[in-house]
Amino acid sequence: MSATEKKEPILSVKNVKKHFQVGGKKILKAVDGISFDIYPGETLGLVGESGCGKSTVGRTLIRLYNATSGEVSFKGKNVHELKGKELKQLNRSMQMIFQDPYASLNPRMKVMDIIAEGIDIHGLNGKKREDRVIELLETVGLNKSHATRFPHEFSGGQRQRIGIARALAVEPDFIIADEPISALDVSVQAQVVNLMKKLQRERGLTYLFIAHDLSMVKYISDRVGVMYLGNLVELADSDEMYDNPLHPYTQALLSAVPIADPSLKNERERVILKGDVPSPIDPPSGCKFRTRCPQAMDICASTIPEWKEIKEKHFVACHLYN
Amino acid sequence: MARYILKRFSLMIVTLLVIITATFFLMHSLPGTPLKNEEKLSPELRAQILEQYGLDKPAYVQYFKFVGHLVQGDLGKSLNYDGREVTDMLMQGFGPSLLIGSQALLFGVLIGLILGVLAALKRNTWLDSLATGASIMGVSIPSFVLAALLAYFVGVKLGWLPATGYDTYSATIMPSFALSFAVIAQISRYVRTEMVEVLEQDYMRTAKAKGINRFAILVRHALRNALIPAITVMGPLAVNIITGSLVVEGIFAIPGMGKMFVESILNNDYTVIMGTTIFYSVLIVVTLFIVDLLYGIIDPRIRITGAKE
Amino acid sequence: MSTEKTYTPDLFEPIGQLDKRAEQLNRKQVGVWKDAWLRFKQNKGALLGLFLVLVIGLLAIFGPLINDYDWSSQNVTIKNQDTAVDGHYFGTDHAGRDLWQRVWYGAKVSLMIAFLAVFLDVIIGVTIGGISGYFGGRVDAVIQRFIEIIYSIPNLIIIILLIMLMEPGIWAIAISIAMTGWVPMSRIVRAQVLKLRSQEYVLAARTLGASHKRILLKHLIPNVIGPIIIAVTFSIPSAIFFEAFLSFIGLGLRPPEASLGVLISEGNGFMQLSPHNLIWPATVLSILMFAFNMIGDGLRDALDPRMKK
Amino acid sequence: SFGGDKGAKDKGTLTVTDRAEPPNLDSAISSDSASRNVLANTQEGLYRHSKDGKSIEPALAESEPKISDDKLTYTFKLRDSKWSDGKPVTAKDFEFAWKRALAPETASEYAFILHALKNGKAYNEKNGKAEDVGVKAIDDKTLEVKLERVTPYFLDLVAFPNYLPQREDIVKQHGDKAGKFAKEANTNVYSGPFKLTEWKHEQSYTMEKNDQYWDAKSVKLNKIVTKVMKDSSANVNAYNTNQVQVTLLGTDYIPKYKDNKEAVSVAEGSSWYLEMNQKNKLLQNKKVRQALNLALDKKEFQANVLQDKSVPAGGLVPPEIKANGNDANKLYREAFPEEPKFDATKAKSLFETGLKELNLSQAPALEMVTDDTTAAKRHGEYVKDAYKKNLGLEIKVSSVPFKQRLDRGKKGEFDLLASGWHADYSDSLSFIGDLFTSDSPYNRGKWSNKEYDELVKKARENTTGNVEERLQNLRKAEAILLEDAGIVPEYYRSVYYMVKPEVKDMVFNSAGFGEEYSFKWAYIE
Amino acid sequence: MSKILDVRDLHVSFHTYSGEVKAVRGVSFDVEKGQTLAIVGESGCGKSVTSQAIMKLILTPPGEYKHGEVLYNGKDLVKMSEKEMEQIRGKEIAMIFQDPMTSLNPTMTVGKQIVEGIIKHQKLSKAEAKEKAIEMLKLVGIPSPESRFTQYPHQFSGGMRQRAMIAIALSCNPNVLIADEPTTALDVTIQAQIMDLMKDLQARLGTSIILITHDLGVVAETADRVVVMYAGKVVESGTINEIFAEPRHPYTWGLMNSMPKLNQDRSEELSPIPGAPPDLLAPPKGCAFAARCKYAMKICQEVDPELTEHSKDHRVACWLEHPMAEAYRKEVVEGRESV
Ligand SMILES: Nc1ncnc2c1ncn2[C@@H]1O[C@H](COP(=O)(O)OP(=O)(O)OP(=O)(O)O)[C@@H](O)[C@H]1O
Ligand SMILES: Nc1ncnc2c1ncn2[C@@H]1O[C@H](COP(=O)(O)OP(=O)(O)OP(=O)(O)O)[C@@H](O)[C@H]1O
Ligand SMILES: [Mg+2]
Ligand SMILES: [Mg+2]
Repeated sequence: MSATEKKEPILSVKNVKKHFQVGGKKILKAVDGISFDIYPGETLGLVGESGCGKSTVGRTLIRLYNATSGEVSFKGKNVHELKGKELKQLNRSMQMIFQDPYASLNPRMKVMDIIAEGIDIHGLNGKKREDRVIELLETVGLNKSHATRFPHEFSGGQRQRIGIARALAVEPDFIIADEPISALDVSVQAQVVNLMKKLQRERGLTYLFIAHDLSMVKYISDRVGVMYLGNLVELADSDEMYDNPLHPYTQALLSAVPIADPSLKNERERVILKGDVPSPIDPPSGCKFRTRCPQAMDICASTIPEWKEIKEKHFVACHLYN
Repeated sequence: MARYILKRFSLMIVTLLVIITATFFLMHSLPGTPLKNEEKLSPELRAQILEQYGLDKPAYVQYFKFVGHLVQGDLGKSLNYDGREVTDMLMQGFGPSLLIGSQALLFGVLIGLILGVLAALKRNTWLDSLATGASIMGVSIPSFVLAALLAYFVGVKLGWLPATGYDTYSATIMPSFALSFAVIAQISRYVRTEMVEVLEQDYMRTAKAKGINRFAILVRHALRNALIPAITVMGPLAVNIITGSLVVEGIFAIPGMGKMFVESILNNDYTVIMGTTIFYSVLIVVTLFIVDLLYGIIDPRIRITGAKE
Repeated sequence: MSTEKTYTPDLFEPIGQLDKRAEQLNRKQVGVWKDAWLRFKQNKGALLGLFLVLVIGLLAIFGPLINDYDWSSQNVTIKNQDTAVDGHYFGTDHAGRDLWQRVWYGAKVSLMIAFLAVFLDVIIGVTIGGISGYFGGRVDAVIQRFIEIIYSIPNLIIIILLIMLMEPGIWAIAISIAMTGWVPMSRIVRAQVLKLRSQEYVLAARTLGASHKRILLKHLIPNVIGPIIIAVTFSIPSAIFFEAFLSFIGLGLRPPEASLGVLISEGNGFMQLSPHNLIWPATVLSILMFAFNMIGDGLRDALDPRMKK
Repeated sequence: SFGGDKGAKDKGTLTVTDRAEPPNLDSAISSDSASRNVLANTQEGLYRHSKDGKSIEPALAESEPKISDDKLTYTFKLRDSKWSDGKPVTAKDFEFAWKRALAPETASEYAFILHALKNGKAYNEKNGKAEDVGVKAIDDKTLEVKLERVTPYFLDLVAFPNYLPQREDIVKQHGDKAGKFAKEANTNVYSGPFKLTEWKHEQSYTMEKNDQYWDAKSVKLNKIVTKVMKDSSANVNAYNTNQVQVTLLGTDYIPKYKDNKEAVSVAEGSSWYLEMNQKNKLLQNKKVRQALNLALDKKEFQANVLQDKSVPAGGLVPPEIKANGNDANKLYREAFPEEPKFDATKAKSLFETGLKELNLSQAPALEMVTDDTTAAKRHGEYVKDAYKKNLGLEIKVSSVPFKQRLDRGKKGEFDLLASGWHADYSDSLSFIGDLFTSDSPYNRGKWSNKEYDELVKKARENTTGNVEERLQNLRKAEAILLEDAGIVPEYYRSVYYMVKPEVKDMVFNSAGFGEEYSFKWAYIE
Repeated sequence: MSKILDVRDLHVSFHTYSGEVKAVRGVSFDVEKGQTLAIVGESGCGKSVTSQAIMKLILTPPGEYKHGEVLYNGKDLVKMSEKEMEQIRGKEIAMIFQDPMTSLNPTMTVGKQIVEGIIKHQKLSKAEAKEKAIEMLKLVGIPSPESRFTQYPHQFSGGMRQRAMIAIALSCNPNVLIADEPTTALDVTIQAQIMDLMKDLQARLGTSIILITHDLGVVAETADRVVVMYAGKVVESGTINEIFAEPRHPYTWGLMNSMPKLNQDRSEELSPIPGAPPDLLAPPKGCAFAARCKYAMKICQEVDPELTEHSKDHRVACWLEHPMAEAYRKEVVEGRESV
């Protein structure tokens, strides 16, 4: 997408860390220093294995967590220093869509009230509340009759769309979608993906799309970042990433994706990683991936690889490219 | 683990201190004095005796003095029982209470367990209804009513067991039973609920899929998992038994702590009130502590991290 | 495809209109509470419990209107009558007072005490548990230590001392029961709030900029109501029991005031002479305890999200 | 550990119950009935209650004492007798015991009972010296006692447990202050018919025959086991299952057992009445007070509520109490009978007049403070109901624990106070003199009458020894109290014991003071 | 090849407070020796119930076997007693469960959980069984199996737990292995490890596998034959090539189309299946899929189509297969291909 070239980033993340204190004195480094930019109108995909810190990144961006260190600036303002009116403004322009379609809607509230929550909080009384909700419902492919129902009456896909309508109600520019489709059946995942794409086209939204399903990520994202154990290991344009993955982890990740085409069954070459992801409480020294890396070298144990732009707009953190 | 124990221990000390302080001042705000014969005392004599006992001093002075002695393990002397050592009295009362209480607990837990497990296994059958009915009856009939009925009908009318006293072992059966009733009820209900839940767990299916027989599954997989949560109620249950014993000991004339405690309060016997309170508190705090530790020992998920979250 | 059957070609017309068809909700609209009621209704025991509570509740209110006596007038010439003559349906007590009147009056008083105590429990428990769970961190740590201390204090000691300090009346007893009774309530609320506050719908509200108040009132409390209601139905019988217990050891209401506890305690003295004095109030008490426990069991099954599919 | 005494059925052993454990058996500080019951059976003083249960007789005193003409000096001769360890009982043992009871360090709550001794009060209250106290062992066998003032009932006092002898060596050996020697069975020596051989605290204690006792030949029981049981149903149950042979009957059981031939009624020598707080405007009105008296049907109360053999009271002094101490061996109430009064109509009209005088259209509700025992609760219920019915007066009954009742009485925090008084010696002064003078600490209602005070003062300070005049003064005072309705007399209490028919000659003390029973002559048939 | 397992017209229901949930409403399929059969379908379509029904693991009540048979080597398992089933379970047919986090007993060491089955079915001594268990742990790729043997499940990561589950299932060399979504809860890299492992073991032991999944990618890579389920019924079944190359049921089409192709153009829309599956408490009268089917006809709402044989192995349950719908079907297929 050409848009990324000229524009100023809408969101800029600089060396953000988020550490949690767990079980007494132990520190869990959920996010351990990551930097990236997001440009207006684009979709940045974020992938990585469970527990690598994707959600934490998303939540830190929107101030659900306070960053341990580093800076998040949104439209030129440091998100973590906002107060009062500006904070309210942030709450309107940055929104989030959640993973679990069951947990993300209050079971004791009617759909009408769920969607109108942002309207109520921000006192957006431009139109009548009810009309606005119906409009939003229709935008996400539901209708008026659904407004008086409770969440448990809806299917996963429908709930997820209600969650999107809730986020849209405050007319945000930037939406963090934290695995919005992971909990959905394949058959309905596309309902949500199509909707998100449509909204982006119509409203020029910017997305941070967190997922672990690489095929969907590729389809929806302009650029993709790959995380491993709290760090970003590679960041590039989607096609570039898929055609030319540089980091051994990205390579393994891509090769592991099962492809729904039996004819390709025996043609693919697969990199099968050994072992599991280490605990973020005491991660390996040096490069965190080295314990599972098929190409690990001596230096990987001692030195943390640098985050470097190897090619134009293709960043990677790996000693192989030094 | 050691750290955890240490932490719990220091918390226990703080707890006890709070209890001691609260009780002390509450107690001192009770009307009247500990003097036995206040009715007939002239004001002069009264004042003089109070001075003799150090009771004329402000409560906080007495408090610090009390705590000072306590630290040295001295609970002081009974004011009502003219100078009997409170520690001696506690020891004397503790024996019968302990015997009856632990018998009640043991019996209650055992029967409760069996009832609960049976009810869960035969869910929604007559056996379940029976066990549930029995357990609800157990919580529905207050122990003191039951105790009175037992004493009269079994003790006096039928003459099967001694109606009162603490002379022979058989005399401890009825009070223990009266106290255990609520325990049976609670444990059986708890175990049933847990057991039903455990039986529906995925790992029960896994065990079944291995082809091992029903009984082995029940014993090896279900029981242990169902019992772990039941242990948490042991603390409160022990406390319940202590509470219940206050009345039951009276009804059966058991020379236990409960009787002593009630009497000491009616007599304003400061030192004995403090002594029993401290003793009960220690008992409860320690019970809760042990239950906690036990929980950690029995549940491997907690054992490793040392504390449950 | 079954060749025997013949189908008309019009059956094979496409029907289109996919969007409309697909988004229709095919489930019946069942509200959360209605759903719970459906579950509750399945439980015969719970229904029986509800029925009994209603019956006793109605009798407590309207029972006294049925005969011409009042609960406190004595007629010492007809005391301890155990037969239902002259409209004394339950006979008379040791002072010749109508036992029917006294039992229902007593039931009313007991229920009032229980409701009052539980009401206080809920107020304190929900506030403290809610704050503790919602704010978490240091606030939570401090509150939890505090609760741990309260929990370890033998509640009876506190209650007895409080009762002795206050004029024993409905309020005093209710307050004393609530003094320690709120702890389990606060634990339940805290655990729930702790769980709920990281639920995604709460996060969603936060990202929308909702205030603490809004989150607590709109999102958290409504979702904790289920467990609170369950806890309440179990707290009520235990409060009723505690009132009876206090009366039994002579710390509850004083005759001629009546509560079930007072009546039982008085009746206990006459067990051998005229057992009806004990039997009627004890039966009503047991039925109440039984009924509330049954309702609690039923509600737990009906409202507990774990049981839901 | 278990005792194993299963209500032993052998004829030498008697098993009884008592409601409380004796706090301790130091006669210097004894102040409760449980310890008196043990002391009276294990120790012997100069006098003891005689077999008829009503009078006193010389015990360790060889005979009646020699009394000086001014009636202020009593000289007792001791008989030959031994402590249970074989050592003789001497006059020194008395001197030691009495002075010890008075010593301020002992902090004996019952020390006042020795205030009759010359300088006793002064010493006790730290205003005098031990040497000046009026008791002195002239020699081993002679005890000389000097009194503060003429005390016609002094010999009654001498029969009281606080006047028992004590052995200095024993007391000192165990460290004397808190009476440590008397807290266990084996640390004391005994001068009475029995000795304490076992004491399982809170559970039971055992007395066995004391072979060293001077009158051991009259003692037939070998062993008495007393079980400690407070709960009245426990007592009855134990009795009915033959675990014990003698027990005190609880209030609630009276209706069931009162006509049983095993039930034995014993008058207590106590008087029960309502005090009316003079701080209350309403109660300051004499007509109101009289109305309160007349509105209460004491006979009905006794017959239908108490149901025991308590006597409905018209006056203050119970029927067991002697008119004039030991000097005149006649009973006060026999000399001055006083019928209980009840007249609902008159009460009502008096009450209304009283209200009018006070310009009240309706009487404010009154708070009545009573104990929280079963009996007291029943009493409260009855009074409440009666005043409601007969006067339209609302009473709020506050049943509070004993300590609290005393405290509220003392602080005057009541309108009506249900009170009772047990005699400490058999003389009407113990009631009329000690209770309702203006300065009496036991006058909780603060009813006050100059003439009354005057009469009591005369009687108390009677130095002439004119007992008749003393008696008349006391009677006049009582009459004033009753006429002015300073109190509402209610009843003179008696209690029931259940005694198995095989138990004979167990003596229940109905003299009105001291211990409750004696086993000295008891045997099992 | 011979059928080792033959499921015929299986019906399973659950009795709940709000009525009878007809979870499986007539399912038939068979498994051949040494082959892998995949069952796919949306969540709630009855995959797990079917698989558990085969081993008679459905709790009755609330479950009920309404109808049908499960023939294992010709013997009907549905009619077997619990005692007889004990000899089948674990030894003849073993199962890997959906959720590795809850399917292991939290209070028993992993080693013990493996040993249990070995002792029961292979009549080995404790020591021998332990040896065998450690061997199994090694086989499924758990490092330092000796020390892992004495650990509890919570000390294992998700992937390791799933491998332990596999070790339990394989420890007695079963003839049939039912794997109920063995990798759903796992990350792709771990999923690849596990799938690899299973294929490897199958090759070595000749086990027949029933693989339950909703991931068509996994199906494509591992299965020989596929059964597509919808709302408690089989809607299509066939060999892997038939299903992927020539799917015939609109639901199967929907499944295929809702996923982005490998080289899907980002500007091109995906075509999801709209709506949600029906409530099995009250399944619709006609075809359960009709409400979400773009090509639904009137008859679809009235009569439930039966499973018909399209070719030897390929069966479809759809009214479009009916001769009277032939013309419409052509239109539909052409329309699909032109998109
Ligand atoms: N509030 C918290 N307190 C403590 N630890 C946390 C907290 N939130 C997340 N973590 C830990 O931080 C790490 C990263 O978690 P995060 O949820 O960001 O991972 P994720 O990549 O989103 O994983 P998933 O794919 O499972 O959603 C995990 O180890 C997690 O346990
Ligand atoms: N114990 C039960 N009680 C009631 N209904 C049940 C029970 N078990 C399963 N069901 C119902 O049976 C239907 C099929 O469930 P099943 O678990 O087989 O689905 P599945 O295809 O395995 O789905 P998933 O992909 O989510 O595992 C569902 O509608 C479910 O609600
Ligand atoms: Mg996440
Ligand atoms: Mg499943």
